[in-house]
Amino acid sequence: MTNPADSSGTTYDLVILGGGSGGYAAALRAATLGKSVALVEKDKVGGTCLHRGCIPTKALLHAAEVADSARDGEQFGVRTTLEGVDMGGVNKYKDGVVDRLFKGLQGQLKARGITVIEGEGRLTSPTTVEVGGTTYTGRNVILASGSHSRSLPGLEIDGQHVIASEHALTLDRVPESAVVLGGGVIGVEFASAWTSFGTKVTIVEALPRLVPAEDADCSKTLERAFRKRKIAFKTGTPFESVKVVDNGVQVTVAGGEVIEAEVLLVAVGRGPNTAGLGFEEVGVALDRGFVTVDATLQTSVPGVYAVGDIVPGLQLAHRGFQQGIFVAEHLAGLAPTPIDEAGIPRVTYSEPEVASVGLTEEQARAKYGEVEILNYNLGGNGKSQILKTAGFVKLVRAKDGAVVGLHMVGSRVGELIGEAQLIYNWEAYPADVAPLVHAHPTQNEALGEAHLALAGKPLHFHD
Amino acid sequence: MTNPADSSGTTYDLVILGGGSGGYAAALRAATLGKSVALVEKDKVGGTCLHRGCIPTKALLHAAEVADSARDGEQFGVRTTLEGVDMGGVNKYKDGVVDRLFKGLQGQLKARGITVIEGEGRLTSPTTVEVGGTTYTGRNVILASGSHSRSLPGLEIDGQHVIASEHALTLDRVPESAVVLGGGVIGVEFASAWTSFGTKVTIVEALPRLVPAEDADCSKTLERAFRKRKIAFKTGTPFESVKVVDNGVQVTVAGGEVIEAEVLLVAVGRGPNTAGLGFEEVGVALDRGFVTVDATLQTSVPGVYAVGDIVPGLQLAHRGFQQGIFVAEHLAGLAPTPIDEAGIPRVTYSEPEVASVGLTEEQARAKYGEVEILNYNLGGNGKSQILKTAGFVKLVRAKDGAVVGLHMVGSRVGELIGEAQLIYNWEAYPADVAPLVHAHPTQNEALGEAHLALAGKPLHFHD
Amino acid sequence: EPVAVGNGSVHVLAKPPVRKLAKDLGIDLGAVAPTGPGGVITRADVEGHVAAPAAPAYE
Ligand SMILES: Cc1cc2nc3c(=O)[nH]c(=O)nc-3n(C[C@H](O)[C@H](O)[C@H](O)COP(=O)(O)OP(=O)(O)OC[C@H]3O[C@@H](n4cnc5c(N)ncnc54)[C@H](O)[C@@H]3O)c2cc1C
Ligand SMILES: Cc1cc2nc3c(=O)[nH]c(=O)nc-3n(C[C@H](O)[C@H](O)[C@H](O)COP(=O)(O)OP(=O)(O)OC[C@H]3O[C@@H](n4cnc5c(N)ncnc54)[C@H](O)[C@@H]3O)c2cc1C
Repeated sequence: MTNPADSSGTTYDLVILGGGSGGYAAALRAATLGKSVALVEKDKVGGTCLHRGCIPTKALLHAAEVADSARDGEQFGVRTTLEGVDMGGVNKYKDGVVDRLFKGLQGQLKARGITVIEGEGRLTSPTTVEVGGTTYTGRNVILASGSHSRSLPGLEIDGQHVIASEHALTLDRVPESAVVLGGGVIGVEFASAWTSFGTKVTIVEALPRLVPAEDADCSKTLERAFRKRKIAFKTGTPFESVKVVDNGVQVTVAGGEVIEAEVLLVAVGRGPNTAGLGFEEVGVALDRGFVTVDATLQTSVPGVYAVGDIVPGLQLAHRGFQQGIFVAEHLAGLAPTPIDEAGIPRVTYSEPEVASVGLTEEQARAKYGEVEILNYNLGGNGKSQILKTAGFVKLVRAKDGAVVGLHMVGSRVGELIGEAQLIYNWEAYPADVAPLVHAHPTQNEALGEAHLALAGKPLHFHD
Repeated sequence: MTNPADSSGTTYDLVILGGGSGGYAAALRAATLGKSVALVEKDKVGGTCLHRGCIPTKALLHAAEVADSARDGEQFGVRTTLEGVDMGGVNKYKDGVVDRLFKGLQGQLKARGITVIEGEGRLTSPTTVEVGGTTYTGRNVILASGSHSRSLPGLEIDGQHVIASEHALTLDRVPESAVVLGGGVIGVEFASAWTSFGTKVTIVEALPRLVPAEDADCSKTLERAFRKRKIAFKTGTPFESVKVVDNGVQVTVAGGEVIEAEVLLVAVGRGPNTAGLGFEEVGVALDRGFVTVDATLQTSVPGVYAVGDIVPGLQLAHRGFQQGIFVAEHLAGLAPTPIDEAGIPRVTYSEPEVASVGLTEEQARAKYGEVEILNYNLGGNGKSQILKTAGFVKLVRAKDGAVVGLHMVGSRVGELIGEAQLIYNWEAYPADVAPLVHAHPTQNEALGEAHLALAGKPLHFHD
Repeated sequence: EPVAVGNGSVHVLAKPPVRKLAKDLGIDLGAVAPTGPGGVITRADVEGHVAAPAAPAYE
């Protein structure tokens, strides 16, 4: 799809380096606004999220749910059996979902007249990106080169025994046992899926709790659920070393304990793809490898913007979408409202799920001093009882003010984050939500009940 | 728990006739507001919803989901089998959920100091209810006697072959075949659950479409899904007669066709429990059996209020809750905002689910003249693809105005109604929702995408 | 109208719950002076308007 004429004249409104969540969202929005766009992608449009991230992991987690459901059928009076997991079949299903969405995305890019340039791009000036000897000029450039799986110093990922998430997603078997290094979102999601498939999992996390970026109550409840699921985890336990042996790995953690397993999954975070792409040469300021930006996502080089995982902050696909859309609208002169990073919803799709938006209790105390907290236990929520899930909804409110944090743990609570997101971002008061009695029996009813309780009007309230 | 002293003096702030959703919500809220409350219940507090309605049906539907999941496991690469459904086990699970919530409710009533009076009550004056010879006096009385399964003229429910929902909920077996008379919410939910359990189901509906109270697009999509699930339905087909035979029933429908089945479930609506309870004698005006009320839910008799299924309108538990809370607050002088009936969310928990709030397209056209419609197909929604569900999100907007109707069909979309409810009731514009990019990959993202598209900013938009 | 259309872009004058609050209180948002960023009417603006209504229509 390379347009050979580009070196010899065409100037695009926008040249975007990287066709992942951030890059393609910017491209789609800019095209809708009538801009001409060149989108440079060396691999496949859709990027990490579509091909090696959000979508395949969630397909895996849904297959895991199917397995759990069959294993636990008797609890519901249904005689089901789980005979096994056919990873070939899971991968086929997973790839089918990815392919369908990939085709849809390609169709969208085409339909909106976006020029997709295949190849590895390099920033060569504030207005040019070079791809395979051809220079593409844009009135503006957006950097959206994304991120890659990081490791720890001295810990080499061999893709066989010591693997990263991209390898874990293409395994042709269910490992018998696994050590997951890192108790953040990605680590916890794989630990959950593998456990459902029958793997014996141990999570090793250096920080004192699982999902350490979440409210401490979320960590506590997730840890309780994982304990019940027999997922072993060692928090506050730094990794020391790994030895690859014949049948797997021997992982040594702080204190000297050695854990044997078939594979070690390294899920210690993702580093920005910003080295060797010409950024520094053109003067784009970096901070520990990340591209620093102002409130409009402009880099230190006027006219050059950055979106997605290369920008410090939450590494989430929909943050990339939002940033991409923001820059496209900003460049079109629409003056979009700056993005409140805390207003971006966060979901961990493990069993149980963890979902949050806004500030944790700790952050809210730091910001507002006095806060009010309301914990609504899902034990009082009919639908959650029907699903046999435990968990809670926690609301954090600035004293006499708006709801500034919503935190949830439980099966399927990730879907409640849409409502929570409106409450946080629209700065609603408990009294705004309280009169809107929620549909019975749903899980979102728990959000309603929590707001009723926080507004001083508890209905089905249980401590 | 009867207080024998009541005839001889105690005056309650509130006497409530009926301890179902409407009655107990009023009781709980009034008690929180410091009122003394007597709650009269002849059977079990919790009423239809808890014991014979919402909760047991949703437990059944979840067992159905477990069965479907095991039946379809191969699609996800998981080797599962469904060996059968053990109705004894399903009933035990279902009863376990009901019992737990029943205990919770009893605990709440007790904790808030509400006097529960066991027995059949009768309104004897605008301020008194008589129960087994004892008269209970309230400064105000709330009527909340609920509803019962209706039938058609000449169609006798024998509880064996010709059954109503309460019988269907205690069946000790999965019927081999069933005719479901009525394609409304209750009929469609049983048709869905039984089909998942292996019953051969035929729905007979006199009106031209299933879930006829919903937007026509919802009916169409649900019908398509039911066709795929091999659920037979005959719409626009009035029932004529039924003959009970040895092994079941022979149902004759308009046109003369005879359908044989093991059982006939009559789900043609619910009638108000208002006869023989003294209402008319005290002067409470009725309209076709329902209690007519003003905007504050006061009946034609000053000081006597009515809530729940006896009040014309949606027969939903959370409407009962909301009305109960409203009356309690109104009587406490809190001047609550009158309830917008259209703002009450509606969920049909079949597979797929149907969920809506606000006006249908037809209603919106009648009210606003010009409207804008946006249909977002779940084919473009990653999480829905992962769940392998089809469906859509439909938005109805007053021309250049607020979103006045949200309609959805698809597995699990019932949980998205919480967000939809805020959008409708807070009169949000598409442009209010659009900048709040939703969590990826979730189903609630489809709501976000639909608002983006309606605001003229489509992201992952597919027709 | 709580949402004004101009310059091809939609400018929201108040967040939905605040608009709803104003409506429930019977306040015309057009009569409320905005103090929020970008000319957005805040909850405090609405509440302040209730406490100290602008010059009465009659004099
Ligand atoms: C296992 C896993 C699970 C995840 N799950 C979720 C989830 O459920 N929800 C969520 O919100 N987020 C999730 N994420 C995070 C999400 O994938 C990222 O936040 C998102 O992909 C970031 O988008 P991006 O556009 O910044 O970068 P990427 O998606 O990484 O896209 C960058 C693109 O740029 C291309 N590129 C890089 N350099 C060049 C170059 N020089 N020339 C041309 N092209 C180049 C790459 O090939 C790539 O396609 C997950 C991530 C992982 C790894
Ligand atoms: C199969 C089925 C499924 C349903 N599913 C849902 C759902 O998923 N979601 C939803 O929102 N709604 C659902 N409903 C509707 C819901 O159950 C009703 O809307 C709700 O129960 C109405 O509450 P109520 O308080 O008006 O009446 P009820 O719940 O019927 O309660 C009335 C109470 O009054 C008592 N009573 C009556 N007369 C007297 C008397 N004379 N003296 C003393 N006590 C008396 C009764 O024993 C009863 O306990 C369902 C209904 C059915 C039948």
